[in-house]
Amino acid sequence: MIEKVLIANRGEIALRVIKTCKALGIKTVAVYSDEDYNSLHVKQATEAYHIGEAAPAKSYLNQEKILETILSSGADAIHPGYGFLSENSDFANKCEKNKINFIGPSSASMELCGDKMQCKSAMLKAKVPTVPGSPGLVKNVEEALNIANDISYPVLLKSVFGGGGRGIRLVNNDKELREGFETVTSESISAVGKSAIIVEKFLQKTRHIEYQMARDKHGNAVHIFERECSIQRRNQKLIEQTPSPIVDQETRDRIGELVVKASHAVDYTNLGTAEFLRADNGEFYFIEINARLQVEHPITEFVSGLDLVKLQIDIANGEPLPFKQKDLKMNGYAIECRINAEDTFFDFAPSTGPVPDVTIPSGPSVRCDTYLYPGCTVSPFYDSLMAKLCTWGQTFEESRTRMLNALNDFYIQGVETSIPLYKTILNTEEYKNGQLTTDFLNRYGIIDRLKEDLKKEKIEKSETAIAAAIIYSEYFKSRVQNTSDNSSWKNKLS
Amino acid sequence: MIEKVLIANRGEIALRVIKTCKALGIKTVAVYSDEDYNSLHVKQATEAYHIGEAAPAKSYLNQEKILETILSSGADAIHPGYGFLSENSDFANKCEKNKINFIGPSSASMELCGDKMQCKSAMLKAKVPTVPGSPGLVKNVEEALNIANDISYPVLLKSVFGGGGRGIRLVNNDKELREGFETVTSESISAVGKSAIIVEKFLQKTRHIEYQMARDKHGNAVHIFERECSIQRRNQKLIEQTPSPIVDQETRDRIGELVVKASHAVDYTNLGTAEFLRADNGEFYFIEINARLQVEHPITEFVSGLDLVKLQIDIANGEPLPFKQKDLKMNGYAIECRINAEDTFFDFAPSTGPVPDVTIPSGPSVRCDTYLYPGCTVSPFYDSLMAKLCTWGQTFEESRTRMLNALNDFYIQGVETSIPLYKTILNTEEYKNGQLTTDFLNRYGIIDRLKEDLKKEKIEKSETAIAAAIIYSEYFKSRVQNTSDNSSWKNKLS
Amino acid sequence: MDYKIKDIEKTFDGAISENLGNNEYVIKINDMEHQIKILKMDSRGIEFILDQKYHRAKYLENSINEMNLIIDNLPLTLNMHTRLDEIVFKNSGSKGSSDTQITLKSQIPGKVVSIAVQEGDSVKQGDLVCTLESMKMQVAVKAHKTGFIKSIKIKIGGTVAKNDIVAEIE
Amino acid sequence: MDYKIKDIEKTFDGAISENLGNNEYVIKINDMEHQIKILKMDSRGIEFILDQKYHRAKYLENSINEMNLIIDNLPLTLNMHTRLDEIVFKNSGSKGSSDTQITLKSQIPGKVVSIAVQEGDSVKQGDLVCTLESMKMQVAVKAHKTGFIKSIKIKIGGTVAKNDIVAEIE
Repeated sequence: MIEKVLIANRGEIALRVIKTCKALGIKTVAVYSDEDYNSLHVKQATEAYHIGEAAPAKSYLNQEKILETILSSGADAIHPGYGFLSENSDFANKCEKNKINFIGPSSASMELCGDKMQCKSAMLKAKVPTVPGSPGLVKNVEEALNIANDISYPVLLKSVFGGGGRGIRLVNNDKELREGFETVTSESISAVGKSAIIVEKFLQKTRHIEYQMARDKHGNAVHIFERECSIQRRNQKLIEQTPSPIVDQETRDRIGELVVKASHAVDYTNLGTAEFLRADNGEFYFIEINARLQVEHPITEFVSGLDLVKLQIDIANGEPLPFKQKDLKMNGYAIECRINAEDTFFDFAPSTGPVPDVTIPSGPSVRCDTYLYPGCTVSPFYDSLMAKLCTWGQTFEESRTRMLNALNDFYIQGVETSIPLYKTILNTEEYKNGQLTTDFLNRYGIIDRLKEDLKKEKIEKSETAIAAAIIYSEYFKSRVQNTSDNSSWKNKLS
Repeated sequence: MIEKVLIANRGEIALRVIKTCKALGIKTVAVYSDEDYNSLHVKQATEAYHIGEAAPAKSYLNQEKILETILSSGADAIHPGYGFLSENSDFANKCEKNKINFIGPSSASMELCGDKMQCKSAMLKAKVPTVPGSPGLVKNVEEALNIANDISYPVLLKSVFGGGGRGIRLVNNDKELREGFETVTSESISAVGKSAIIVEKFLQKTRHIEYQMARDKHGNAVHIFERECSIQRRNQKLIEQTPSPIVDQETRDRIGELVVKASHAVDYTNLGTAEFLRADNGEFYFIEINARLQVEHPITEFVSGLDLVKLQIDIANGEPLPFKQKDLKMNGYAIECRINAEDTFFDFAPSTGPVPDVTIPSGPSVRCDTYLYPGCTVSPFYDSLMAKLCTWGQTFEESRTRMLNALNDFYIQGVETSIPLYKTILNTEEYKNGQLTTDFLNRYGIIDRLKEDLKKEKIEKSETAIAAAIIYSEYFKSRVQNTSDNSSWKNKLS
Repeated sequence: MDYKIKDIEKTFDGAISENLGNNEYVIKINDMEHQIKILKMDSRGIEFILDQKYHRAKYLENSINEMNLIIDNLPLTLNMHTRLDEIVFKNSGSKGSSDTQITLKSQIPGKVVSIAVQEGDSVKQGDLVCTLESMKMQVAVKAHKTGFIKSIKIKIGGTVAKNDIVAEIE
Repeated sequence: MDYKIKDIEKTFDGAISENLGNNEYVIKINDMEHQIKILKMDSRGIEFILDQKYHRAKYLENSINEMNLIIDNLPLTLNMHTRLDEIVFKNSGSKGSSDTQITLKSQIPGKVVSIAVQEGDSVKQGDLVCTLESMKMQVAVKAHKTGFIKSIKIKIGGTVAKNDIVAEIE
C-alpha cells in the first residue's frame, strides 16, 4: 500500500495530487528548484526537498536527483503529474528497477504508446481505426502515389523526423505529391540528416475528441466518457468540455468500446487518454495515447463524480477497478478553460513576472486548480499554464454562464492572460451552438472579435475610468500643493 | 419575468443570490447599512444602496426604507435571503400590494406557517404526524393530566408565549405535572402578562431531520431529499449532512410523500423546508416549516445538481417545476459546517472584530460560501455565521475527509471560530458511525475532547513554535544591538 | 481637465463640481453629473461607488500626462492634461522667492528618476532639472530661476523629502 | 534560552547552534538538532522550512517574556527568558559611557508605551525609565546611572528613533 508519494512536478498539478493524498492520509514529498522556494506545492506537502537549479534539465528532469530524493525521503511511490518525466519510459523503468511504485503505466506500455508508428500498428491489429494512410514508411514516391490514390486526396506527406510544421506538406494531386515528396525528403535530410516519409489522409474541419480510459493491473478496463478539446492554438488545447456536443450516447458507447480495445492492445495500466480526430463525416480516427493524467481531467471528475487521482493510486496499489462500465453514468456538463500567462495579440507569447494581486473565482460548481497567490511569480522557466478554471452545470448553458461569471471574477495582475480571449469565445454563437473545430480561432476570426470586445469594454468603462482619474489627480495635487496655497481643490477634496 | 432583484440581506447569502442572478443575466440591487460599506455584497451587486444605520432595525429590518429602495432602483423582485425580513408575512404582504415579486411563499401561506398552532392543526388535518400532545391549548391542569397519561410520560409543558428555555418544563409523572403547571403559568404571567399552555410528548435521543420542498404556483410539489441537522448547540445547527445516515430509500420516499402533503396543506409556493424530529424508535414528527431558503441549502445542491436559487426565481416567475419527483436522483454525500465567529470555550459567545488575514479553502468538491476577505471585519451587529463550508464525496467517507482537509486549510485571523470544534467532531467514532442526536455535544463530551485535541496539536507543533521563537528572538536582538557590538548572534543571523 | 482613453476615439472633459461631504462628491464628465462616494483611497488605488455601482481602480506607473489604470479587472491607459507639472513648478521656489534665493527645493517627496543637468550647466527659469517619482507619478522639477547649477544635492535612485534641496542655482 | 508553551507541561531549551549560510541554520532544541531554512522574514512573521517541512509563523503582540504566535493555523503562547531587556540596558549608555554622561539614549526605535518617572525623581542605575514597543515587543529602557531625572524628552504615544535622547539624568 502506498503510504508516501513523491510528486515529481510543480505548479497546479503538484497541488492537485497533494490534495487527494491528504484526503487519503498519504504523506507527500514535494521537490522544488531554485525558482520554486516560495511555491505553494512546497508549502502544502508533508515534506519538501530542493533538487536543483531553475532550468528543468537541472531539476524536474533530473532523473538521478529525483530517484535519490525518493530513496532518501522514504517515499514508496512517485506521481509524475503531466509533462516533465511523466511519459519518459526510461525513468519509469528506473523506478521499476528500484521497486518504486510509479503511478502510471508500465515502462513497456509507455514505450509502446510513445512510439507512434508501433502504437498505430498495434491499433490496426486491434481494429481501432487510425487516420487512413501508409501502414508504415513509404519506400518511394510510387508507393506514396498508390496510397494517396487509395485514400483519395488531399493527403499529408510527413517526415517522421519532422515536427512543429517542418517536414510536413499538404498535397492535392499526383503532381503536387511528386514535388512535395522531394521537398519533404530534402527538408528532413537537411534538418536531421535522414528522411522517412509516411502518407496520411488530410482531414478537414476536424474535432479533437479524446476518451479518459482506466485499466487496472488485472486487465479490467473502462472508458470514463469523452472530452472535446477542439479549441486550440498552435495544436495546444485551450478550452475543453464534456460531453462533446456531437457525441450522443450511441457514439459514446461505440467509440468507448474501441477505447477499451485500445487499452488492451498496448497492455495499458492506470489512467490514460486515447485521442481521436473526428472528421466532418462523423468518422473517428485514433491518433495517440497520452500515457498520463491529463491537464483536463477535472471536467471528467465533474461529470463522473470520481476522484481520478485516487483512482490512479488505487490502481497503482493493485486494486481492481471498483466499478464496471455500466456503473458509470455521466452527470451534467463541464467546461475547462486553461488560464495561460500569454499575450493573445503577440502570437500567444509567454508573459511572465511577479503577480502582486490575484482574485481566484469560486462559487457553486466552480473549481479552480491553480498555483497562483498574491505575491507569487510566473516563472519563465516553466509552462504558461497558471490555472485550470472548470465549471459544471446541469445543462451546457448553466456551465457556460458559470464559466463566464468565473472568468469575469478572475483577476491576475502583472501578466497578460488568456482570460479575455475565453470570454470572447464563450460568447460566440458558434461556441454556443457547438460548432467546434481545431481551427476554431482562425475559422471564425476570433482574434478580431476579441479586439472588438475589448474596445467595447473600454467604452463601457470609460466614465468610470475618468472618474477614477479625476479623483486621483485631485488627490495627487492635494499632496503636492503647499499647505498655504488656498486653491479650489482643497475645498473639493479634503 | 424577473429582470432586477433587490436582495434584502447581507453577508454570504446576499453573495450567494448575486452569484446565481449574474449567471442568469438578472441585475442585482444590494442594500447596506453603515456597517457594511466595505462588504463584498456591495461590491459584487450591479447596484448598491445605503439604507441606514448598523442596527438591523434601522436598516435590514426597515421595511419602509427597503420598499422605497426597491421602487427607486426599479427592481421588479425581492429576494429576502434568510433571517431579517425573510419570514415576515407583513412585509411579504406589502410587496404583494406593491406588485413586487417576493421570491418566497405568499404572505398568507407564510403567516400560516409562522403560527405554530395553526400550522400544527393544518398538518393534523392533512395526516402529517406531529409531536403527540394537546391538539391546542389546554384549559386546566386536569386536561393536561389526561393528555399526559394518554401520550405517556415524560411530557413537556410549554407556554406558547415562552421561548429560550423559559416557560417550558419537563415532567415525569402526575405530581411533577401539577407542580410544573403552576410554575409555567406563573413564569409566563410574570414575563408577558398571560399564559397559554400546551402539552407535548418529550422525545429522547432525537435527530433533527428536515426535507427540502419545492412547490410551484400551479400546485406541483416535490421534495428534494432530506438533510440531517442533528449536530447543534443551543438549538442552532452546526453541522448538516445529506443523506442522513439513518434514512434509507424507503423512508426517504415515505416521509417525502408526507412533505409533499404538508406543502399542499399550507398552500406553500416556492422553496421551503419541512422540519421533523425523528425519535429513537424511528418515528418522524413534523415540527415546523421554514418558509425560506435555508442556510444549509448547498448540500442539497451538491447531491441534486440543482441551483436552488435559480429554482426559486423560476417558481417566482410562475414557471412550472421543470421535473417530477421521479426525475430527482440523489448523487453522493455532502456535509456542511457552519463556520461561526464564536468562542467554543466561552459558551459559544460571539467573537467579533477585524480579520486581517483569511485563507479560504478550495479544491475538488469543496464549496465555501463566505463574506470573508483579508481586511474585512466581523460585525457585532449581525449573526455569527461567517462561512458555510461544504464538501461533496462519492462516499460519506470521501466527503468527511475532504471536509477535514478543508477545515485544516481554513485560516481566519483575529476572531475565535468553530473550526477546531468541527475537526474534533468529524474525527469522533460516533460521528463517523452516524450516531447523531440533537444533544451530540453533551452526550459525547465533545468540548472536553476538543480540549484534549488542542493540547495534542500544541504538543505536535511545539518544536516548530520554539524554532520560530528562536529565530524571532535573534532577529529582534540583531535589531536592538549596537552595530559596533560584536556579539555572537551576529555570526548566527545576519 | 481633458482625458483621452487609448484605443477609443472619444475625448472626455471631467472635473469635480461639488463636495457633498462624507467622502461624497459630484463630478461632471462631458456635462453629465455623477455622484461618487469614495470608500477607500491611497496612492495605489481607490475603491468607490459611482452612481450606485461599486468599482475599484488600481493606479499603475503613471507620468504627468499618461495614467495606467486597472478599472475593475480591465487595464486602461489614459492621456490627459493635468498641468500638474505647472503646479509643482509654481511651488518649487519660483513663487515668492526672490531672485537671490539659490536653493531649488522639492515640493514633493519622491524618488529621483533622472537628473537633466550637471554642475556648471547654465539653465533658464523653467528648464528641467530632474524628474521625481512620487505616488507612481513622474513629476518634473524645473529651475526656479535662470543661472548656472552651482551644485546638485540629489542622486539618481535616491529619495528626497518635501523641501529637501534639489540643487543650488546661482 | 528556556521556553515554555502555555497549556503544555514540557519546557524547552533552544538556541541557534550553527549558521550554514544561505539563510540556513542549525538549531538545537532540547539537545536535538534541527535544520531550518528561512524563506521570508519580517517583524510580522516568518516562513521557514524546518527539517524538510514548510511552516509559517505570525508574530502577534509580544512582551519581553511572552510571545503570541500563530504556527501554521494554530495560536500558541510562549513564555521565555530572553534577557532582551538586559541587552537593551547594556547598550543604553550604561556601557562605555563615563558617569558624567547625562543623556540616556534609546537603543531601539519604537513607540513609547509608558513612562515610569517624572522630572525631579531620583533614580538608581537600572531603574525603569520607560517602556518602548518595537516590532511588537515591549522593551524596558533603564537608567544608565544613578542620579535624578533632569528632563524627560519623550511622551507617551510618541515614537523615538534609535539614539534619540529619552531622558537626562544628573
